[in-house]
Amino acid sequence: MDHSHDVVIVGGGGAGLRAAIAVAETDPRLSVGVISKVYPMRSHTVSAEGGAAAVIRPDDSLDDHAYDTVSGGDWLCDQDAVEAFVAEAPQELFRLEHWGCPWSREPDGRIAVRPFGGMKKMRTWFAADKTGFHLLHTLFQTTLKYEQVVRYDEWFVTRLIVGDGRVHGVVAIELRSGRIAAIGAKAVILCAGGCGRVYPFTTNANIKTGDAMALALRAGAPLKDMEFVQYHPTGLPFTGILITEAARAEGGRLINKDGYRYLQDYDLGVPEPWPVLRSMELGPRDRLSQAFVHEVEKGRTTDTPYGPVVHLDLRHLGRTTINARLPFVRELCREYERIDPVEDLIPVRPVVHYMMGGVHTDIDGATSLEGLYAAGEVACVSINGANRLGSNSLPELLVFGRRAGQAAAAYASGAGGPGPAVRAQADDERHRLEHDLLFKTDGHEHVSALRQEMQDLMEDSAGIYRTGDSLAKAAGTLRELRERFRDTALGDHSRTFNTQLTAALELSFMLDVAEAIVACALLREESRGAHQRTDFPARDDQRFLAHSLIYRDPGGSYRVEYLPVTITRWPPGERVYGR
Amino acid sequence: MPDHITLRVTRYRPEEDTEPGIQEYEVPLREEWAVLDGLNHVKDHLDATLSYRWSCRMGICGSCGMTVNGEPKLSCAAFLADYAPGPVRVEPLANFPVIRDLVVEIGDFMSKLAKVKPWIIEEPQAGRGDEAGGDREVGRGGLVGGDTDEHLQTPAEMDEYHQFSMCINCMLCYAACPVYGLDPQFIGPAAIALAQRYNLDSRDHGAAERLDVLSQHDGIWGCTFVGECTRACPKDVDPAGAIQRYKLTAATESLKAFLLPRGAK
Amino acid sequence: MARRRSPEPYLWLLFSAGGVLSALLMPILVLLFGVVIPLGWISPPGHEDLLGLLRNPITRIVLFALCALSLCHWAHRFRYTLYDGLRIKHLNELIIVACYGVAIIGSIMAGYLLFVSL
Amino acid sequence: MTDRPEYTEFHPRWYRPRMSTYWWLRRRSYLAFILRELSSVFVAWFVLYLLLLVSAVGQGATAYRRFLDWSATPWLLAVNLMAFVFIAFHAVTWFNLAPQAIVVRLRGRRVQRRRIVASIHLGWIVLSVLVIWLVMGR
Ligand SMILES: Cc1cc2nc3c(=O)[nH]c(=O)nc-3n(C[C@H](O)[C@H](O)[C@H](O)COP(=O)(O)OP(=O)(O)OC[C@H]3O[C@@H](n4cnc5c(N)ncnc54)[C@H](O)[C@@H]3O)c2cc1C
Ligand code: SF4
Ligand code: F3S
Ligand code: FES
Repeated sequence: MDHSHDVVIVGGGGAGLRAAIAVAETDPRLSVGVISKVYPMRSHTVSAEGGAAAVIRPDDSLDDHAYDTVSGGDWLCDQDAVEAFVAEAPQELFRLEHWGCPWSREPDGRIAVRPFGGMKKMRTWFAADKTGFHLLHTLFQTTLKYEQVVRYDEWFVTRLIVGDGRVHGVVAIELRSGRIAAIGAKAVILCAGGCGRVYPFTTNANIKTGDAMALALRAGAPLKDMEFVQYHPTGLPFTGILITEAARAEGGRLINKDGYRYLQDYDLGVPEPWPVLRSMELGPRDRLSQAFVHEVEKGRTTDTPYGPVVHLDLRHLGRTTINARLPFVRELCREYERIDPVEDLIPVRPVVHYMMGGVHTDIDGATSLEGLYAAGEVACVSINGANRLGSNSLPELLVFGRRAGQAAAAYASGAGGPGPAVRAQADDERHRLEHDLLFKTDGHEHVSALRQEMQDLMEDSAGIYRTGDSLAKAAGTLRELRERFRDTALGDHSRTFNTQLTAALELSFMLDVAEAIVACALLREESRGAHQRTDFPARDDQRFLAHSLIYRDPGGSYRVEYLPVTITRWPPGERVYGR
Repeated sequence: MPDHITLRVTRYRPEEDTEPGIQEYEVPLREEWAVLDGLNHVKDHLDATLSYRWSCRMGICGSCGMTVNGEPKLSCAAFLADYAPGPVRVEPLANFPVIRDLVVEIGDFMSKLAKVKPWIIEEPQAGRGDEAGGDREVGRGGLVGGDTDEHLQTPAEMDEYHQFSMCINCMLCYAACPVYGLDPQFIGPAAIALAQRYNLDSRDHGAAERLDVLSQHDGIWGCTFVGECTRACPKDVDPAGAIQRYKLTAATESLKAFLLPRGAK
Repeated sequence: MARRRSPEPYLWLLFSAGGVLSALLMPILVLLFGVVIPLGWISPPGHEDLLGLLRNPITRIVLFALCALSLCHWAHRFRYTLYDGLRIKHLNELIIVACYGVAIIGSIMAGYLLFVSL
Repeated sequence: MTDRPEYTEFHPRWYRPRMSTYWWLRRRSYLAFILRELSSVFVAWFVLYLLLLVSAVGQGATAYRRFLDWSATPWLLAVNLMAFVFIAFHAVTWFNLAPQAIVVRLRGRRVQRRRIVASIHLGWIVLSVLVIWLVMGR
């Protein structure tokens, strides 16, 4: 073993850092390794804009938050997890406040909250519109004070080491030198974020390639609810940069090419001059994105070189509000679209944003593989169900990052050291990386071309609306792509910071994740939340009030099982918005 | 507008080269394309061996700093059209060792960040009980509003440090600062601005501890107020201002300690 | 906590004070006595008037402060200019002694001229 | 800074660019910086000049006369002209940068940068007029 720790955390984003602090505080004697393929403060949590939900206002209640979450998730949420989540979210956000997060404040110095899509009450804490940025930097800076936390910055994890039915660590490449090392651990927490890059047009950063979803899958741990892919209704064309939901919460309006607030045609309420909670522009993301598709079909959108768009209108908010509440939106529009929302309409279109699904875990972040935990976007504890509500993800990172950290710490305190199988697996992995990828010269396929094909395929067949036929075809094409991937050769054989090697590894991870998405989507013959089948347009609680669990056999074939949804107090009902 | 533009990219392959060389690439020139999009075009279609860092491509993760036509820039926020008709020189960030091509070594910067103790330091005695991550009981449907131990902080108090909390650690300021280039021991603009960010936070009590680190020669005193750091900063952090303000505080603190050897806080 | 006694903060304070004072007073003084009067654009003040002005205690103090602090300003700035511009940091000790030494000697001379010999 | 280990398999050789001694010629703003710093030389020079003046005045009318004649020699005039330019440059840059270094509050509100710069310049002018009046006006 080249390095070893009690707990190893894969990922230095919000979830990973929160977990690291939790381990350090649960048992200061444990050594923690945080491995991240980018410097932690570059993790994608940095991009989150709008805010983090937690009940603090006297007119609000935990039940309200739970109900909004469950109905927003189209009843696919596990309600015990949701109840724990809403109860612990406030204290997590307060803790962040103690660590220095500059939450926006009321004039009297108390935390301010804003409305958010799908939420019945104002409960979204925010740090202007750079919430994720402040949250991540606060966490990162706070972790610096724990000496037992050892960082492996710019190390790329390629494999989990598994033996005797439990996990023993990971194999990772140190990017700057190309050294391939085994990092042993009694417990491993996966916090490697989502996989938006499986699609061509996404708000997600370049690093969001579902690595740990594939790692878990390959190690035998199942993924859950992978068919639920969230499209955010307002992304900038071309770049896919997100215009946060906060823009609508502050009063922004969505209009089509005729200047008409088209959401009123889709059972989302009646237009009022100012934002109404759970109505119109403050409806949930799945419904808004679906409405866009219908507008395109009706020919009421504007065509641009980067596809059809509608417009987000903030002009009536005025310069002062925009500067105070949405400075980053203005900055992004001016920088990347060369328009000023104070005077111009912002062109927007739906864009892939978030994965509701992920590594199947219980309420403490434990996966089905002993010693392996997961938290954050990579995990699926099932609080997001079929559609995540905006501003629930950041508190999720914190609540379940902490829970996973505590559980892993407890497990690691009792677990024994790694067995002899580890060495062999590490050598095996080194051999694979070097001979099948890095130094291989005979191949005909190119990573970037394959990636493009996969992304376009996913958008066409597993987008906002899907059908059985296209999904079945996509499954076949993905298998071909996986075969063709074996025939790639890298043009770059250097060990030093070889980003083509990482791109290839990421592509192989993404192919696995894409297959999981398509396989689950194909089998779920209903429409629920973000999963809309045109051939099965209705929700089917008889057959599908259940999570899909997908396993991958060593041979590479997939198997899907169903797991009942935990219902505690909110039986399935109709999702009602704007009335 | 011509429809192509030339990128003159600095290449350095440590296995073969002892010095960096230059390679030219012709990339499409589009209104929306940033320098980073040009590099991605190169990577995907022309030359897969080019290495550089990027992630968010929305100017917030801080990984894509490069020297573009001699100026330190975020390559995802520097638009090709602004450099037309070209050619555009793309070099690694100045003042850092180069690992490969456009990738620089920033371990030094990372250790400096940690040195200034960038976390809230509480008042010595006033430790709070629940830091260990214990679950505070929150009743079902109950309200958390009244009895939380949140620190109040008025918008005006937040304003004191907010600007200095906007740093994305992109290190453009280090690349712009000649003092850092001449003397890598210098702790540098962003780290000092970060120290100020915490010093000025009404919740923090660690100013004295940080002063010990920063009042050393390689701390604030190395800075001669060149001011380039502030000019280069893409997030209006104004590190130069932070440093000068810090010098004033440090000097008055020293003076106080000198004049009132005991009583000084 | 052991507080390091570094002279830097004091040197910097002197540098800054000198910077302020020289910026406020020097431009007009150079303009008058270095440019305008020598060029004969205006006639020089009479010897008696000037002597009277210089013997005024306030003038003495202000001029002394101006001279002493400006020299500190120079010493500090010049020292760093030598570091940065010429990259001769290895001569550190020598530079420090030379710069601040000159400033001290200059200040003593200024004191002598203004308070003793005038 | 000097050692450059050879490339070994897991030890990439970092290229360490060295800053040229003439780095301040590379960019206009760097040059402005160096000129600003060099203004201190003229500050020191003027202290010397001022002390010579004071000493001349102290020695009597003839010495004062001699000083005035000396000060009108072309080379000295040239030096002093240059000194004026540099010292004025020092003053302007100093005043413009001051508000970056200090935060002024009036009734709890931060005073805008422009305001501070403007009031410093105003004070500067007033003081200069006072000096003229003291020296010439009586
Ligand atoms: C533009 C945008 C705006 C958003 N706004 C909001 C919002 O307002 N409110 C909200 O609640 N949610 C928001 N979200 C969602 C939320 O930000 C993310 O779900 C969340 O930040 C994910 O955090 P994470 O810690 O799970 O992963 P990330 O922050 O993505 O971190 C992943 C980490 O894993 C590491 N990693 C990945 N693969 C590997 C590997 N192979 N080896 C080593 N390390 C690896 C990475 O380096 C990184 O450190 C937003 C998302 C986006 C894209
Ligand atoms: S201060 Fe500005 S330039 Fe320097 S690292 Fe921070 S954001 Fe970048
Ligand atoms: S450029 Fe450098 S010298 Fe100081 S003011 Fe900025 S740190
Ligand atoms: S890619 Fe993140 S700042 Fe440029």
